[in-house]
Amino acid sequence: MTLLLLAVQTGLLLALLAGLVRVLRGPSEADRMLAAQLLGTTAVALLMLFSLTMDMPRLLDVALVVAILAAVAVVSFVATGGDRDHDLL
Amino acid sequence: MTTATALLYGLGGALLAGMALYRLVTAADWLRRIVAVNVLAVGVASILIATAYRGPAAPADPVPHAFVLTGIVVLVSTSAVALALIRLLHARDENHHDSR
Amino acid sequence: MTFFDILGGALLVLGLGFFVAGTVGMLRFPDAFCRLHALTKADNLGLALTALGTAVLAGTWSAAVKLALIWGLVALASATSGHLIAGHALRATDRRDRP
Amino acid sequence: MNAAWLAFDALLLAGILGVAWAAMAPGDAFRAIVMFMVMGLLVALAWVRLRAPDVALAEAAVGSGVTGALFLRTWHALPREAGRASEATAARPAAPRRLRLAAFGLAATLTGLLVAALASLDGTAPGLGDAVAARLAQSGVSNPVTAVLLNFRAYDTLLEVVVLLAAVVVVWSLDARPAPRPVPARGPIFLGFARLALPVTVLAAGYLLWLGAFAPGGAFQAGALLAAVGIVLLLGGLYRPGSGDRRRARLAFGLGLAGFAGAGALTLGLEGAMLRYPPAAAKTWILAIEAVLTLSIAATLAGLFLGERSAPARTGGERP
Repeated sequence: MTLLLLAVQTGLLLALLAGLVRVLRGPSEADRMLAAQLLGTTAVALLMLFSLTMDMPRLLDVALVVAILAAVAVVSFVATGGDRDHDLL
Repeated sequence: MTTATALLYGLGGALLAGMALYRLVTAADWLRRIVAVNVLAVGVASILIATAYRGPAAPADPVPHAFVLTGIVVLVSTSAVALALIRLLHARDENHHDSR
Repeated sequence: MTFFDILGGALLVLGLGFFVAGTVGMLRFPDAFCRLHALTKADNLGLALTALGTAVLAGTWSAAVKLALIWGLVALASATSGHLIAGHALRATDRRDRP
Repeated sequence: MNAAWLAFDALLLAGILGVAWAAMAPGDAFRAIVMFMVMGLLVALAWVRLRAPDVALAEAAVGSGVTGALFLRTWHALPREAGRASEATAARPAAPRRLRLAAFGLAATLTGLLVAALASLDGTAPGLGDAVAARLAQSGVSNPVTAVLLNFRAYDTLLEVVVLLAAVVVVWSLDARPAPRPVPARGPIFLGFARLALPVTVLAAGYLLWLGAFAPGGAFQAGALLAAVGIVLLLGGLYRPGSGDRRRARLAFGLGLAGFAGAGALTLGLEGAMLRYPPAAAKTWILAIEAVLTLSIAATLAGLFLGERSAPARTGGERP
C-alpha cells in the first residue's frame, strides 16, 4: 500500500515538473499564470499524500494555507490587470 | 550527517548557494539580483534544516527551524526595501528625462 | 488489505490520471483557451479524487472536513481565476489583432 | 521503500535547482517572477520532507506569496522596458568573460566550502533538540518551534519585529512612484470569490495563530494570511484607503513592537528578567503577544506591498 502511495506521489511530482515547461515557454502571461495555478493545485495534492505517507495529519493545515495563497496569488494577478495596460480594462 | 536524505538536501543547498552567488555577481538587471539573494537564502536554509533532520521517525531539532523562520522574515523586509529603492531610481530617471 | 485500502488507492490513482491528463493538455494544446479547458478538469476532478482517496485512507472526520474545505477553496479559486484569466487572454488577443 | 523516498527527494531537489536557475536566468521578467513563486512552492514541499512544517508554512506564505507579490507590484510600477529588462535590453551589458570566470570561481569555492563543512559533520552531535524537549513543559506551549521563537529565544523575535518595522519605515519614506491607478471594482465573479474566500482566509489565520501553540502555525504565518486578505481587498478596489488610514496604518506598524517590548518591560518588573514569563501563565502571555504581532505583521506586510503614496490623501506635490 505504501509503495502504491509513493508511486502516485512520484507521478504527481513528475506531472508538476513537466508543467514547468509551460511556465518556461509561455508565450503569454496568461499561459504562465495558468500553468502556475496547475502547479499550485498539484502541490496541494502532493501535500495531501504526504499527510498519509509521512504520517503527519497536520500537513493538511499546510495544504490549506497553500490552497488559499495559490488562489489569492492568481486572483490578485488578474485583478491588477495582469499587465500594465490598465486603460484597456 | 545522519541520513542520506539530510545529506541530499544539504548538498542541494550548497549547490543552490553557489548558483545564486554566481548570478548575483554576473546578473545585469535588478530583478535577477534580488531573486539571487532570495535563492542564496534558500540554499543556506536548506543546509540548516538538513542538519536539523533526525530521520523519518524522530522530530527534528527546532532551533535551526526557528533561525530559518526569522531569516525568512528578515529576507522579505530586505527584498521590500531593495524593491522600493529600485522604484525610486526609475522614478528619478524618468523625471530627469522629462526635464530635458 | 481492506476494502477501504483498495477504494482509497483506486481513487488516488484515478486522481493522478486527471493530473497527468491536465498537464499533458497544458503542454500540448495550442492556445491559452484550450489550456484553460485542460486546467479546470485537472483542478476540480483530480484534486477532488485525491482528496476523497486521502480521506478514505486517513479515516478520520477531522481529515475529511479539512480535505473538503481545501477542495472547495481550490475549486472556487479555479473557477474565478479561470474566468478572469480567460478575460485577460481575450483582451491580449484583441490587442494583437487590432494594432 | 527508502530507495523510493530517496528517488522522490532527488527528483524534488532537481526541480528546485532547475526552477531556481530559471528564475535567475536572463529573459522575460514575468517568467522569472512566476518561476520564483513556483520555487517557493517546491521549497515548501522540501521543508515538509525534512519535517519542518512550520518553516514550510512560512516559506509558502511569506517567502513565495508575499515576496512574489512584491516583485509583481514593482514589475507593474516600472515602465515596460525597465520592468521587462532582460540582459539584452538592460542598461548595462551582460558581464564580461573575465568577471564571469571570477564569479564562477567564487561560487565554486562557496559550494566547495559548504560541502566540506557538511562532510565534517559526523552526525553524533545531538544539537539542541534534547535541550528544547527537556524544557518544553515549562515553556507554556507544546510546539517546540513556537517555544524557541517566543520563549527560549524571544529576544531574536523581538529584534525581528524591529527589522520588519524598519523596513516599512524605509519603504514608506522612499516610495516615489505615484499610486497605481485605482482599479475599478471587479465583476460579480470576483466579488463572489472575495465574499467566500476572504472570510475563510481570516478564519484560517485565526486558526493558525491558535494552532501555533501546539502544532505548526504561529504569528508570522497567520499575519501573512491576513496580509493576503488585505492585498486582495486593495487590489480589487473593495477597500480604498481614506485620509485617516495612513495614521491608523502607522499605528498598526508600531503596535507589534510596542506590544512585544511592553510585554518585555512587564515581565522585567514581574519576574526580574525581560521576557521571562510567569510560569503558570506562560501560554497566555505567548498567545497574547502573538495575537498583537499577527495584526501588526499583517498591516506591515500589506504596507510593504502598497507603499505610502497609494493612499489618495496626498495629492500633487512632487518631491524635490
